[in-house]
Amino acid sequence: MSLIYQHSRPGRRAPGQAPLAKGDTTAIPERFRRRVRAALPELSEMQVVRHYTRLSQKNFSIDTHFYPLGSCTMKYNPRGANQLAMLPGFLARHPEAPETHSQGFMACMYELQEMLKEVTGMQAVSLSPAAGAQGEFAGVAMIRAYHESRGDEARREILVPDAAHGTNPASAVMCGYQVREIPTDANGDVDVTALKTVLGPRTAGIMLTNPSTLGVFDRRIREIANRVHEAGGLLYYDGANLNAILGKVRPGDMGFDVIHMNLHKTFSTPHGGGGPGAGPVGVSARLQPYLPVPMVDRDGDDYRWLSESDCPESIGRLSAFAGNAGVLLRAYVYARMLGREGIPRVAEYATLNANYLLERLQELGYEAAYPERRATHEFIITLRRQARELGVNTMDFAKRLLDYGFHAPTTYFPLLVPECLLIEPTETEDKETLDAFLEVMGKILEEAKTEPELLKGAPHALPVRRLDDVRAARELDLAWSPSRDG
Amino acid sequence: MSLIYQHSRPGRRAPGQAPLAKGDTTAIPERFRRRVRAALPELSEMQVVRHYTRLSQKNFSIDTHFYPLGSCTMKYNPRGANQLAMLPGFLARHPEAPETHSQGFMACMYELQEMLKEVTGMQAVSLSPAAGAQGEFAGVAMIRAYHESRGDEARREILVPDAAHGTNPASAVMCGYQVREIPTDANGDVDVTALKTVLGPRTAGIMLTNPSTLGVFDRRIREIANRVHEAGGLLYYDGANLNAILGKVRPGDMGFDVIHMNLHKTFSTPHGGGGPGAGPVGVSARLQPYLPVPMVDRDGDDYRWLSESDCPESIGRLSAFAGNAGVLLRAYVYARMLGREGIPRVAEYATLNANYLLERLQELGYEAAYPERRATHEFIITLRRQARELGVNTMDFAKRLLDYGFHAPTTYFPLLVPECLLIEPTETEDKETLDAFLEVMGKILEEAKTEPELLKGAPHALPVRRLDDVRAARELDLAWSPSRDG
Amino acid sequence: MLQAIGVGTVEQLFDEIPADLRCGELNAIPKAMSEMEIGRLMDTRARQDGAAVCFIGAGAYDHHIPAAVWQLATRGEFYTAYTPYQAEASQGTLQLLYEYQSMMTAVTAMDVSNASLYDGASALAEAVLMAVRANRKSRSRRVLVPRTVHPHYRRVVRNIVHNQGVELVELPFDSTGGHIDPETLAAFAGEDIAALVIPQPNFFGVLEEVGLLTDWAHANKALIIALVNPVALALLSPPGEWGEQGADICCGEGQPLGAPLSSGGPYFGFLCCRQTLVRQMPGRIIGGTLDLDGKPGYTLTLQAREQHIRRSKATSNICTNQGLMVTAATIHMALLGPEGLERVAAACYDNTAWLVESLIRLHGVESRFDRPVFHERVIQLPVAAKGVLRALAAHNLLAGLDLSRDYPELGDNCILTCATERRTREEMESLTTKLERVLSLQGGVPCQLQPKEW
Amino acid sequence: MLQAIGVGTVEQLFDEIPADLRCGELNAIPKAMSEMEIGRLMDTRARQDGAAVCFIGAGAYDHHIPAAVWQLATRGEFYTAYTPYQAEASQGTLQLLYEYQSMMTAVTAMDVSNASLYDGASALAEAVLMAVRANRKSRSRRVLVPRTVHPHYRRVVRNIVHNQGVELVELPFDSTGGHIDPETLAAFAGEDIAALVIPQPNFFGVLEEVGLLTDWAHANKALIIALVNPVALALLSPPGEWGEQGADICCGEGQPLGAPLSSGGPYFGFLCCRQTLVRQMPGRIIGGTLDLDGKPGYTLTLQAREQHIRRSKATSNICTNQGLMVTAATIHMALLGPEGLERVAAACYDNTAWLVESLIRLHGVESRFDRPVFHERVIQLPVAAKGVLRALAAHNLLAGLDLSRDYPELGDNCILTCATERRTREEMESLTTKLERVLSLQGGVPCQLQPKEW
Ligand SMILES: Cc1ncc(COP(=O)(O)O)c(C=O)c1O
Ligand SMILES: Cc1ncc(COP(=O)(O)O)c(C=O)c1O
Repeated sequence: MSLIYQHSRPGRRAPGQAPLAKGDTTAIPERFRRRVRAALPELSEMQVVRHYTRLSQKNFSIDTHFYPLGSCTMKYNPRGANQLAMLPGFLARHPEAPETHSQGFMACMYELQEMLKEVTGMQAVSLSPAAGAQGEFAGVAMIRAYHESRGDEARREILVPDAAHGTNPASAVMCGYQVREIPTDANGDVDVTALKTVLGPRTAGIMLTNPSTLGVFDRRIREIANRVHEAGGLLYYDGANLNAILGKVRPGDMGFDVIHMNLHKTFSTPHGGGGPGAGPVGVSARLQPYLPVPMVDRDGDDYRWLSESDCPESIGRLSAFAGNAGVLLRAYVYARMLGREGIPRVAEYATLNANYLLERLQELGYEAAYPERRATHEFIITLRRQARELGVNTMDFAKRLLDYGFHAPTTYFPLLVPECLLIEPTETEDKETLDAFLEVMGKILEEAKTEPELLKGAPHALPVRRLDDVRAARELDLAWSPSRDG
Repeated sequence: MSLIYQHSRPGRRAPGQAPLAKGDTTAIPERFRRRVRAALPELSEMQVVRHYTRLSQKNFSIDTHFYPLGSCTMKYNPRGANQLAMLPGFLARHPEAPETHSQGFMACMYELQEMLKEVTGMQAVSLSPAAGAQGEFAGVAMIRAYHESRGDEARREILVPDAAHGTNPASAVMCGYQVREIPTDANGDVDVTALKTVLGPRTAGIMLTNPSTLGVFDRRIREIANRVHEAGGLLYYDGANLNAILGKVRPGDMGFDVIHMNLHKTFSTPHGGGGPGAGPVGVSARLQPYLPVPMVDRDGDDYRWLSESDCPESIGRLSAFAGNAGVLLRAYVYARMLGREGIPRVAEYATLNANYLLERLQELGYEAAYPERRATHEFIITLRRQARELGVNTMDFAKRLLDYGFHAPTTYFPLLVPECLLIEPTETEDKETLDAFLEVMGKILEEAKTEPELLKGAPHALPVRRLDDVRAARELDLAWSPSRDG
Repeated sequence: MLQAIGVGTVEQLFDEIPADLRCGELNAIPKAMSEMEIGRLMDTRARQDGAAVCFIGAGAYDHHIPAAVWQLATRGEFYTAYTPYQAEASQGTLQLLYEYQSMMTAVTAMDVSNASLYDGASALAEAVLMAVRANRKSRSRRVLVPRTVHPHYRRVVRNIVHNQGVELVELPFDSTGGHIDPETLAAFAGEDIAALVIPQPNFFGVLEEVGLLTDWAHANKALIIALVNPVALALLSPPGEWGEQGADICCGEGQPLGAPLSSGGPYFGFLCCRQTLVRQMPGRIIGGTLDLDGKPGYTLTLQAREQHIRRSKATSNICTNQGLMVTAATIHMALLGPEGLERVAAACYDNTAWLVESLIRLHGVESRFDRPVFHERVIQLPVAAKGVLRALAAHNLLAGLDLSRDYPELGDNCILTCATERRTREEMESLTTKLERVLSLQGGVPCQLQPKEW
Repeated sequence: MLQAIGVGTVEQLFDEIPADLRCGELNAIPKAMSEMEIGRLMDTRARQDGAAVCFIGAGAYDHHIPAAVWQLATRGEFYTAYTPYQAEASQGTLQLLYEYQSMMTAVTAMDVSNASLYDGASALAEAVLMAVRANRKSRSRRVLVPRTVHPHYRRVVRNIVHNQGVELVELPFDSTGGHIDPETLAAFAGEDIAALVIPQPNFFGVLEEVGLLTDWAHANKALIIALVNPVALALLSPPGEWGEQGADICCGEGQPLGAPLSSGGPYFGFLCCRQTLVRQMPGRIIGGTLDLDGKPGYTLTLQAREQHIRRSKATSNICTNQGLMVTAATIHMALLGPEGLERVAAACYDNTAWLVESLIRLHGVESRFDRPVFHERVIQLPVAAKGVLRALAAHNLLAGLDLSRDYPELGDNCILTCATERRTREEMESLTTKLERVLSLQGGVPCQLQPKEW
């Protein structure tokens, strides 16, 4: 599709969108002034609307497609949460508005903190991290602050299973830690023997997600927690997979000291093509002093902000204001609509759907990575046999799925399972959709045998054919310039 | 695409959308009660959202396509007007709310009445008709009320040019009139000679649109007006084409006694796939007593409703409340944003675009119906030669245009021009779009000569191929039933 | 572009307009405003009006509308499309309308539905005209319209149909029950009547004896026009099942299905009928068909009834209808489903019952009619309604509609009150308490709160 | 489904979780609410907060957002898509992000842009880390951060970078000008500095001598990190053109481009740099490429910088960014165009100038710094700001930010005040009048209006 710049013509405008009167700026001294106007496109309002309406139609999305992207929890985002978070009163509130003019917003934030405490089994929650990765940073920074406050400076290592999401090691490094990888055993659990060998006085903590990104629940979590604690380390829970266990088992009860949650996954705020998210952190009592500010406290009927001066040991603030407030409001509405009754149902249906798909895919001839295990909310199949025998790889399967109107599952992650697809159907899909997906998966397996070129050349039915990533990285084209078109 | 019913499964629900508590209705006597629940589809919220999101993508619309549908004025509908008309305060106002709780809304309505008076050159305006056709009904009913109030009962005929929109004769009949058709002369103007022969004591009035639906401005309008008035008849102006003359010439100044406006055309409220519209009527002084109620009057700083008791000679109300209030609010915002300066520009650009297209289409080899005339905001080309020589008709051209991503112009209307396309580009399209359209029109003309089957089989690139209208009318299938799916 | 056309200025393009007709600047129109400026103005005005708690029903009901409804209906592809003349480029709208027709026939238990008329009142007028055309057994143009039909609807019907010589005969209501006593029909036995209109519930909220009335009409060769509230039909017997044979035509106001109150519009009128009457139906109708490849699709059908084909012989002059509102209604019904719609109706029923009980506990406040209602009730106050309503409005409580203008026979003291599912216990209690206070003040002492006349 | 899986109950699916770990009912979570019920609650709460007229800026600005922006950005296809990992099924998002990158490089006059970071403050932190990694000429981890940088930003930067041993050195500001006096840099001449941060305008709204500072840094082998307001850049020299060589990295808060105030988020951080530094850039980057048929398309590129590929060696841990806000910003910039953006900036400039002039006419009210500003000014009151702001807030006027906590050196009387294009003359006059009244009351007499402490 043509770029917005290609519709631009000099002097064209959407005049109603800017002030009609021209402000006088002659008093700005010459040396500060811009000389040439920025090369933004010049368009009528209709051109903009038409361009972006049409452009949007080139996307797959939850509102249009089944999107079983493992670890990403692409479930339906209730439209009510969006509407209510965008009520004019909430949109108009300035982040520095006085507390007298913020009680409505603060009430929501306080109650969200309380609900997240209950759901995770932690002692206290701070909402401000802007996404999962920032939550991880906050969590690991708190672990560091804890050890430092005790003068325990030798603890320089964070342990991370090889199945972990890339943000885990990257966040540990952002906090100045060294990362040690822990292997996974044949059943997908953490290799406890290997773990024991690396635990020690250098261990600051371990980052786990349970169920792991392998789609299995680590049955020895209690033992792991005990061993890490005995070694003087703390346990970090990557809450990206919290959807699987809502109302069933709580990270706090498993022995974790700190957790981040991906509200844009478990609490169903829209992903927006790559964010915004929200990554609140919850902690056990011993980490409470280090929680990032701001937080909301309650004082009788009034809510008040807790900031640096109230929390002298805090790791401080991680964003200019209070994080992604609008996302938090959506999550709040979602949680209130689910309520006590609805929350465990999330885990139940997510798990039911995943196990159903796993079972039926195996019947079709797909190979489960951990066939002995229950699927949690997601599971892994490996196409190593197909890759070996038919010469079609996971990416080919993924692209072919797009042709049939299904978004591909997560590919090649976790890295330790070769040629894998990580499949997460989520609780909001119905059986007919799962069955339609299974039918197509059956068809593609057939095609892989009879017409492998169909897969290798896929997609065929999308706005573009398969894109050349290598070219993109080699011949960098990162911004339009007038010379490009002419 | 599958029907919403085909996703339905017994017992499935979107539970958050209805009250959670079940009201007690046991006191309703048995004989009044429904026995079997209505066969509405049973779905989750996500299924509904996904179904209708995908369904919407099967439409052409102004937000996605050039839509040069003559006489329909498919121009850009500013998003601001929509947003402001849907402010919670406006949406929440009950139509029977007291005036004390309605001053904001009534101020908008009053000012809209005033602006429409100015734009049309009429003495008074009533906003309530729900669309053009209801405006026509109101207008003709006022003509009838006028004659009746003078005891002039013999006037039983309404004259309508053969080029008129179908609503004109239909509205006249709804008001109990007989319709006489007036022919058009070779230049597209009303045939004044023929008109003279039918004018007389039976003439109640004439319904005209000027510029006419032939896309030309009737130059003898003054003479027509004089003759009709001399014969004791009144002149009705079908304002569907007002876009062409905004700020240039006013129906009141041309001698019209009554006009309806299509705010969903000229004042750019969205067409919504077939409405809602708004068809306010304006009148000269002598018809003022008959205007439909309610209207808004101003009394110092306060606004008040005028209803039956204030207007004893009114033709009365035509809808339960005050017509399509939300549409009127959109039109109000649109008019305020255009303002005095912007209003004439509408006519200028609409006319410029139309004349440009007409000129360039003729260069491509298309035949203008009225080659000697200026185009107004729209114009007609006739494909009679192509139909004769190549065996492809207007419908084939129209369907082929769809393949190229352009909505077809109006086809086979007005009825008096054989194999015609009525083309209205509107003022909001840019030159590049017009040029792209011209390029495609050139291509199709070429295809008509070399590959006529391409046209006859068109469309090829849409969600469905050409649909069988005859079958639809013969084997009526007007509602889904469970048996339909087998 | 001017060059291509061969003119020097845009003004030249208007040279066929006689110069003496040309107008000057439109001085009565204010200068252009930016979106920001008009936004500020509209914001202020909307705030001015939007604060009250609404217990008025009377044909427009304050229901919850799921957020998804308008987020979907305002998608550009639905919102900015025209009437689907080019079927292949309009399958979104056409399929949706077909689904709408399917849902409406399900709700009403009728055979077919059109794709909307302007509103409930004009739909009733069209139904009356249709019945007069369609009733082959009757040669009269007389239609019986009960006084229990919404007074505005009766006016609209008269204003529209009197031009075609249709005679409307008013049926009185029973003064204790607030319904049409089937006995009153005895007077018309044997007369040539084209149709009888039956409102269910009627304007007073009261349930009519639809079965008896329908059977009487059919025995007398008159057609039945049912005028119904679609939400009420989740609880009440649908017109297709009234009496032995069911109603012949069914119409009503679609507003309760997803349209905001919005000062009275845009709403939409629905119209359904028996299969045999479909060719007399006004308005757009969508039919399923097949394409060149045999694939199913949807298209406008039976267009030979319509003005753009039949001109002066069309079944109606309607062209633009209320498509977008029907889009919203279709999504609304799909979201609620049969059980959801029933829950809404039951909650309205329950709320109104609760409110009425609470109000009539006040001294001198009574329920005016004794028969079952759906979600509205006529309440009789001990003093004139006008002053009481005004005083309550000053507290941002719109307690109901004053009936004295349209039903002088009920005196000055009656109001029509409604509590939809959106009204909370607190709001209903507040109405009760405030009413008590106002009544005690108005028992002799003139009301303290005197906003200006309305 | 259970049957297909081979279990009897859903509970069995959780049988790998040790039974003693299972939790009971989540009693601290309230019962489920319907959309209607939570709607009522949120409506009340939103109304509670949303009434005030806002003259606070301080990093979040109350601009007009065209209606089309959010109507388009909330289209399901943008709104409910994930990060575009499957490029062929995400061309909508990817092309839009490419267009965003193009617009941001145009506005900043830098070579490349990423596709967003969390917010302005974290973008600055990433820019500091990036500069330390990228500056091959410096071996130090020292970065100069002026005290004229937003105090919250300075805290965030410290909280994020101190773990990696980066040392932040504060530069003082000139007490008359409110800017960084280029002279103060003399003290650092010859020292090994990795980078210098330059805010433009700075936190006080004051314009910095960006050319001189940039040239000093480059002469001293330090990189320049520009921290800018993108709307201001419509009037002010863009970082790519500062001094002889331009800035090396440019970052800032994207909120003024289409994000509502919304209690501080979601906003987005932007980050641009020279072409040569692109491989040190954190965050997503979209690149143009071709498909199998040679047709242009867009895809995530340079992923080897990112955590999902490089894990512990990535340029940052960021994964989810602020995609939807960037969607809005892109549409916002396209609607305004170069001239529209300039008009917005000029209107803000003009309004603030007008407001300041009006305020300083009051007895004892002064403009604290004497140098040119963009759309914010430090105003010095004759009495402590706290009580005055509180009194004005009781009138729903948020007059500005009290600077005493973050800048004790300015005393208790200074506030930072901003008037965007949305503020009207009437609002500014009202602020002036009310301030006058409050000051006269507070000149000795304690304020009458005493809402509770905040
Ligand atoms: C397992 C896991 N951990 C962490 C993250 C990081 O979360 P975010 O993208 O919100 O930064 C993700 C998200 O992709 C994830 O799947
Ligand atoms: C010339 C003309 N007159 C009248 C009408 C009828 O207007 P409406 O569709 O609003 O009833 C139309 C609309 O199509 C029209 O084009």
